Amino acid sequence: KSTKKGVIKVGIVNNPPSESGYRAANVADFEKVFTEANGYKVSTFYSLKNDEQLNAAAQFVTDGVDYLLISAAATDGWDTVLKSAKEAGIKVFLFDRMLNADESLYEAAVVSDMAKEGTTAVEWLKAQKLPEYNVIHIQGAMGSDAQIGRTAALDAEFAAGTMKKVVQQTATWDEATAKQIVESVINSKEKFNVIYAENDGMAKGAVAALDEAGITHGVDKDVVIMGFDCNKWALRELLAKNWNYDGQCSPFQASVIEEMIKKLEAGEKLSAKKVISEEKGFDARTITQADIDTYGLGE
Amino acid sequence: MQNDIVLSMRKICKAFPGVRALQNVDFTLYKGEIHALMGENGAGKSTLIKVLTGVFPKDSGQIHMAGINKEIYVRSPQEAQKLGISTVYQEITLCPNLTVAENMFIGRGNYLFVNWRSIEKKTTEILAKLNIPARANQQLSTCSLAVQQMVAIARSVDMDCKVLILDEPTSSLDENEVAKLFSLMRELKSRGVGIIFITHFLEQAYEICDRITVLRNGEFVGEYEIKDLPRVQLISKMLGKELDDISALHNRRELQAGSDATPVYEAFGLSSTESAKGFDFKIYKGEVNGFTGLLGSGRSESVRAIFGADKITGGRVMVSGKNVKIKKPRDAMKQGIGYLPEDRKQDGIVEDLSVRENIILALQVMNGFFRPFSKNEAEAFADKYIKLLGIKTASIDTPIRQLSGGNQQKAILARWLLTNPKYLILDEPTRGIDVGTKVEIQKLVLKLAEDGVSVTFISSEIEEMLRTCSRLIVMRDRKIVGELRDEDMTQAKIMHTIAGEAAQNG
Amino acid sequence: MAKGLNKFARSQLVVPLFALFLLVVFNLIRDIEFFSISIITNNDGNTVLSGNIISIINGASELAILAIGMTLVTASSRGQDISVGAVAAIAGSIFVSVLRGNQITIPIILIAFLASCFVAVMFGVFNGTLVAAFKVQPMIATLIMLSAGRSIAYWINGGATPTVSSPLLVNIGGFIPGIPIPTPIIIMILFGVLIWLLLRFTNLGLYTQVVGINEKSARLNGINAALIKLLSFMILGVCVAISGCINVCRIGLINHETLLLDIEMDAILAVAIGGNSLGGGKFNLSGSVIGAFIIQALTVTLYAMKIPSTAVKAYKAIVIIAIVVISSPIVKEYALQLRNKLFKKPAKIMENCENNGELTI
Amino acid sequence: MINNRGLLTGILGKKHRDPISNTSFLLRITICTFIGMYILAMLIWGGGFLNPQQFLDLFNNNAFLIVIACGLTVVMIAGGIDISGGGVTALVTMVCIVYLDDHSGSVIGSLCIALGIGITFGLVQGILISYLDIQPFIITLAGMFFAKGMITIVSAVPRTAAQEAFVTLKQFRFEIPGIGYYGKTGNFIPAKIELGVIVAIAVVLVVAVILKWTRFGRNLYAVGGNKQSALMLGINVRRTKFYSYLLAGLLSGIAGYLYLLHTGAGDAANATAAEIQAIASAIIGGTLLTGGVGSVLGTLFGVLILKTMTSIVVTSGLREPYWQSITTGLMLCFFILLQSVVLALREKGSLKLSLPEWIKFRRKKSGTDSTP
Ligand SMILES: Nc1ncnc2c1ncn2[C@@H]1O[C@H](COP(=O)(O)OP(=O)(O)OP(=O)(O)O)[C@@H](O)[C@H]1O
Ligand SMILES: Nc1ncnc2c1ncn2[C@@H]1O[C@H](COP(=O)(O)OP(=O)(O)OP(=O)(O)O)[C@@H](O)[C@H]1O
Ligand SMILES: [Mg+2]
Ligand SMILES: [Mg+2]
Repeated sequence: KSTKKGVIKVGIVNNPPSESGYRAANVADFEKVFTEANGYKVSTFYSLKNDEQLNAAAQFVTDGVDYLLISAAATDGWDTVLKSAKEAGIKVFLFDRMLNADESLYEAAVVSDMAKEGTTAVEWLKAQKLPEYNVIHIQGAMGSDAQIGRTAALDAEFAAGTMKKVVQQTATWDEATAKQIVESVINSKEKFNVIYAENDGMAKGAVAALDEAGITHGVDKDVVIMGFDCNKWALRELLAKNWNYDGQCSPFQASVIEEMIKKLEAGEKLSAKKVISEEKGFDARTITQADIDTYGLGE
Repeated sequence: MQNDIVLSMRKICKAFPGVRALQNVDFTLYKGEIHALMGENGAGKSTLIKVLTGVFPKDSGQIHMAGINKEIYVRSPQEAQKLGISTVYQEITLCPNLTVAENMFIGRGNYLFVNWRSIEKKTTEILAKLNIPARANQQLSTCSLAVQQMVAIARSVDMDCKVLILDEPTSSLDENEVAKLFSLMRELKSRGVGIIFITHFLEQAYEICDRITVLRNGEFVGEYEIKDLPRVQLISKMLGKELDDISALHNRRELQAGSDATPVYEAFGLSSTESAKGFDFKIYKGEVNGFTGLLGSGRSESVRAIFGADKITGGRVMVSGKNVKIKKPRDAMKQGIGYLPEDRKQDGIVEDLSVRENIILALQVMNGFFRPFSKNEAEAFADKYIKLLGIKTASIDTPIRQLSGGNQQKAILARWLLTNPKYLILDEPTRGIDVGTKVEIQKLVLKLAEDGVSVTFISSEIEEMLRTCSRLIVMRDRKIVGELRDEDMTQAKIMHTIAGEAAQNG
Repeated sequence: MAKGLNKFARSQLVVPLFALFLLVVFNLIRDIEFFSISIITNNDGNTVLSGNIISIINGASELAILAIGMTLVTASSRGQDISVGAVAAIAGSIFVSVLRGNQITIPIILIAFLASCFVAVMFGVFNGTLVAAFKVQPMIATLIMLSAGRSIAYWINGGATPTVSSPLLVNIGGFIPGIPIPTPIIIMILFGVLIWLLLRFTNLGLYTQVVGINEKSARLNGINAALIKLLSFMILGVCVAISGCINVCRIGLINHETLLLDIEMDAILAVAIGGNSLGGGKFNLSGSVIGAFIIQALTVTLYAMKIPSTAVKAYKAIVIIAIVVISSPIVKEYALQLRNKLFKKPAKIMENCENNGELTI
Repeated sequence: MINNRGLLTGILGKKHRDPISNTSFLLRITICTFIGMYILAMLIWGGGFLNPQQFLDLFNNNAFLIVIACGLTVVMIAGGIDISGGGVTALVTMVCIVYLDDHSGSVIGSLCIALGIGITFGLVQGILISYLDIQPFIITLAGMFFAKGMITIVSAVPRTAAQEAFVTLKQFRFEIPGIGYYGKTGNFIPAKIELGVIVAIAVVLVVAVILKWTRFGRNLYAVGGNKQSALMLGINVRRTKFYSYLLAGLLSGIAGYLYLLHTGAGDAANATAAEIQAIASAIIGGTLLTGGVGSVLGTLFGVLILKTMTSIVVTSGLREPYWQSITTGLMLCFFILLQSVVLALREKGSLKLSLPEWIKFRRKKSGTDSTP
């Protein structure tokens, strides 16, 4: 229609960059790749709210974009929109987060495997061979893909009885709330030796509570600290041996998707339905400055 | 005779925290009579009505009504309406955001759907019949106070009732409307409706009522046939003492004839957004002048313009010979002008604050933001004026909302007296005030004048103005049409001035 | 004495205090050690107090400060500011960006705080102008900042969650060496005293109430109603800046998306639990502060009871409803009547029925 | 005393205010703004705005919000507030899904559950607020907390409905013949309306009728205008308030079901902040938080305006993420100021000049009317 020949219209539905350091990097990545110079006309919409995301996706469909890229705030409720996109001949990619819909409704998903991040972290924890595991588990916003994936692995251990759940609370990604949760455990004088926070910010909040209570943390100290996302400042804490572990969650999916789009434009078929980003976890004992420079997010 | 009783109340008691508003009050209403309920401000008249109509629960006592064998318990105004008691409360109690027609019919009868056409038609009829200058589909808030009062009355009268209660319905009506109301009351009376009529105007009571019940301080004083009770006695029953002789007030008028010095306040071509047209006005030290005219002739608007209460659009003002700018009330206050507004509830009282805070408010504002009075100072000020004006209140910390209407008015008056104004504007200060206090206020005004304060006094009662003012400014149609002084000041002259040109306009 | 007691029984503080008392008793029954305070040495080597009481008061600092400002806004403008969380994010971001641009010293911290105060007050002026001059309803006027605020903060931060670290900031968010009480508590108390002085030595309280109850009357008595409303929004701006900065100092990081998230609801709730009418007019600041403590005590209790995090809100709701039901004038009246019946004091019924003098609708 | 009736009416007759009340005036501003905004968007950005489906999607996507906002309008007119709408909506979606999928429930049954939950919330909140005199904000905030808490107690994880009958119902669409757009492959896609839209429009109409023509509706206005007066006029204030909350609760229940019909998902994050949006819509539509003034038609357009603003921001191609919210804020600000300034001008009377002739005519006529 109004699109000039050769210009590809792309609609991106994402979470707002302010959500976390991870997200900021993710948004920046997409802004870098999908530019006018590269031949794209891009509209974006950012929201943490499921219904707003759904509305925006529907609008992109009626707007007649060629490709719709979605990182869903919540996993459910998408199939209506995806169906209308399919009907209109719009190709959908999922990135960063999976959503709960039939495979036929999208071209491909380029995602982090949150569940795998969780298992990697828990495997690492088990490998520490602590005499006992008393874990404070601080969850992210309930229902997000990241929370579900990172919680599952730990929940399995709790259920199996290999680790003891001291407390499991959501701090909805908020540092101050995380601090209060840990404070409450300290006040109750219960024993704990691991803090498993589902992102870096909450881990930082938890550590602040420990510092105030005079409890040591980090490598070979009283409490093991675990976080996710690999913000640069968090990795520096690892390097300083104040924290023990940080799980990576790769925000860089834009170029992978762009390649796929190019393929489709050239009339080729895509080989895989699901592309999982390569991710690893960092141990305070082995991390190097080079790691921080390559993998750290933010400044 | 017994059979003719429509309503009887026995030994009614009602106490509020700190006040016994009613103690063992008896009241009997016969079929087809108009029964005046009289007493000073705060005597408990309104409370008795509210107990009867279920606004307040009573503490003890019995209420009986004709046709019902048992004692009745009224829990809400709605129930009272169902029992055939329809009421016009003291403060206008209509909904300003609804139309006139809706206000007439809402809350009445058993309907599920509103038939707009029919209620508007009926309303138009009623309005026409009572000659109320309003349209059925007009929003009530755009009507003047008097019209609202008339609508409230029309509503109650239109209801098919056995008992009609009118709590000070005439306080914001002019004589013509009062006459209309009276003829209406007579008509209802002939239909056998019992009417309870509360007023502070003795003439009105004597004109229309059959019997009088007098309350004093929440106690029942007595019930009298009107012909057995001369005015003087009625007054002494109400006040519990003799009323001072008010003829003395007349004589002093000579004392205050204007001087030739510079006026305390002088305005040239003053006009405001509320359509006060450019007018000239001046007042000298120690002078009492009045604005007179018909309802809605712009008296209030003129004084509001003087005080800067409405937005000023033009004109020049001099105070004590110096040019000053009065754009807002604050400016006027700085020049030593005080203003007691006409609409006590909307413009005057600060409902939830205590009597003390209400009294000191204006002085406090003049004293400055950074210099609040200490509690003791404030109490001393308030106490002095509570005594001086005889304000009836449970305590100095009672929210002013809980005072009776007249006492609220006194508190607002106290607020302005406290500021020691050079020039005090009183817009209807005696509205809803009992006979005794009215005289007190008039005396006070004269006393103030003697002390060198200039006063502008507005009242709907011409006698009152004649008694206190030395100069009258006559208004019509928002314009000053004449000025009367000394020997010119008679009822007839005033009427003439107002009507004179009107006749030509035809 | 008896009269004083009676007066107290009628005051609006009774119920919030009673609710607080119930929470305390409940916790003591649940765990006798709940309120024990211990003296410990923290990781910075300071001797400090620790325990649930400290956690409650400390955690409630921001909320209490905001509740004070919110009370004033409510009283004068008859509405609430729902943008406090978002503006706090902006204030925090300003604070952090000034700090990051400089070597962190005490004067720089002060400058950073003043800068954030200035910005927050400017946003207060923006909201206040809409409310006072343009007569927009507070909730809708502040909706603008609610929707735009956190994005503005993002823009200031130029990206995600920057961190600041300095022992000085830890002193503000945690403990000052030599003082065993958390600094936020001290700040809260200082601020409370400041506001008390303001109310004591100016007419702010009186003016605010008059404006809130009857604006027309306020004008006719020479009060500049618009200015008073504006002033209350500006004071709230200061509250917002203080609580934003405290919150940043606690963790040493600004996350504009989650900083004081949903605090506006809690602040409004604190005002209401404290017995203040959300319809404006008369107010009582101590009520709001107690309300803030109740909310925080409740949160800490629920954490301590290890209620599943997701269900916390449901329990909170039940407790809140219980509190307000007890404080409802009608329930109070029933309770008094019941007491009179039980203890046979019929003669005094009339004086005791608190509310029958008022129109309860 | 002084008197002259004829003269009096002469004077009074001249000073009539405009016959349109502020309510309908605000309503007009809202409607005009919406139409103007949409046309402007069509002219400037074209694209999606020219696509009829996008216009219909305004309704399709926000049917639930329209219904919540209607309930809220009713409560606000009576001088209260209800912020539990979003929470109840989310709770309904979750409970219905659990019932449909885990307890193999029927569609009718789930509908009953939805209504039941709504009514229960309305009932409890209504009783507490109107009969115990508790501030509505606290109660409904607690109601929202409770609903949100309950969702996760019902099911800790988000769910998608799978029950067949329900899915069929969910996928049902009314196709509008002749109107539509062309897809990428050149296929014609007819414009569609979801079932929920029909319900939402019906709700708007029914509530509008209730507000305008029933005793209950008028009582709401009276109570919101001045509850003391309403009481003394013989209105059962408590019962009126109670019913307003009950109605709002019921509508939240319906809204929950509509949400479910739209997305088919149950999630604690559903309809987050719907209450704030509903309040905003109602206020934009000319309803006052102070009570006594408002209309549901205005609220409907309030929702449309609010959502069109978002659409415009999305379409306008603002890349910087923060600009989206800031622009939304600015547009909201602009609208609010417009409303306020226009009202103020009108109050001052400077707007009277530009009013059409028939109003002036009517004023004259009614002036002569009242002269006997
Ligand atoms: N709601 C209330 N709470 C407490 N005290 C009240 C309340 N209403 C009235 N009172 C007190 O009861 C007494 C009687 O008041 P009421 O209004 O019945 O007087 P009134 O005879 O109607 O006077 P007025 O002529 O001034 O209207 C007064 O002292 C008043 O202070
Ligand atoms: N035709 C009318 N329709 C509505 N309101 C009117 C009309 N005429 C006058 N009013 C109202 O009545 C008031 C008349 O002005 P003003 O109050 O100055 O008169 P007044 O002489 O003091 O009469 P009052 O005896 O009512 O105090 C105006 O404020 C106006 O709002
Ligand atoms: Mg009275
Ligand atoms: Mg007047």
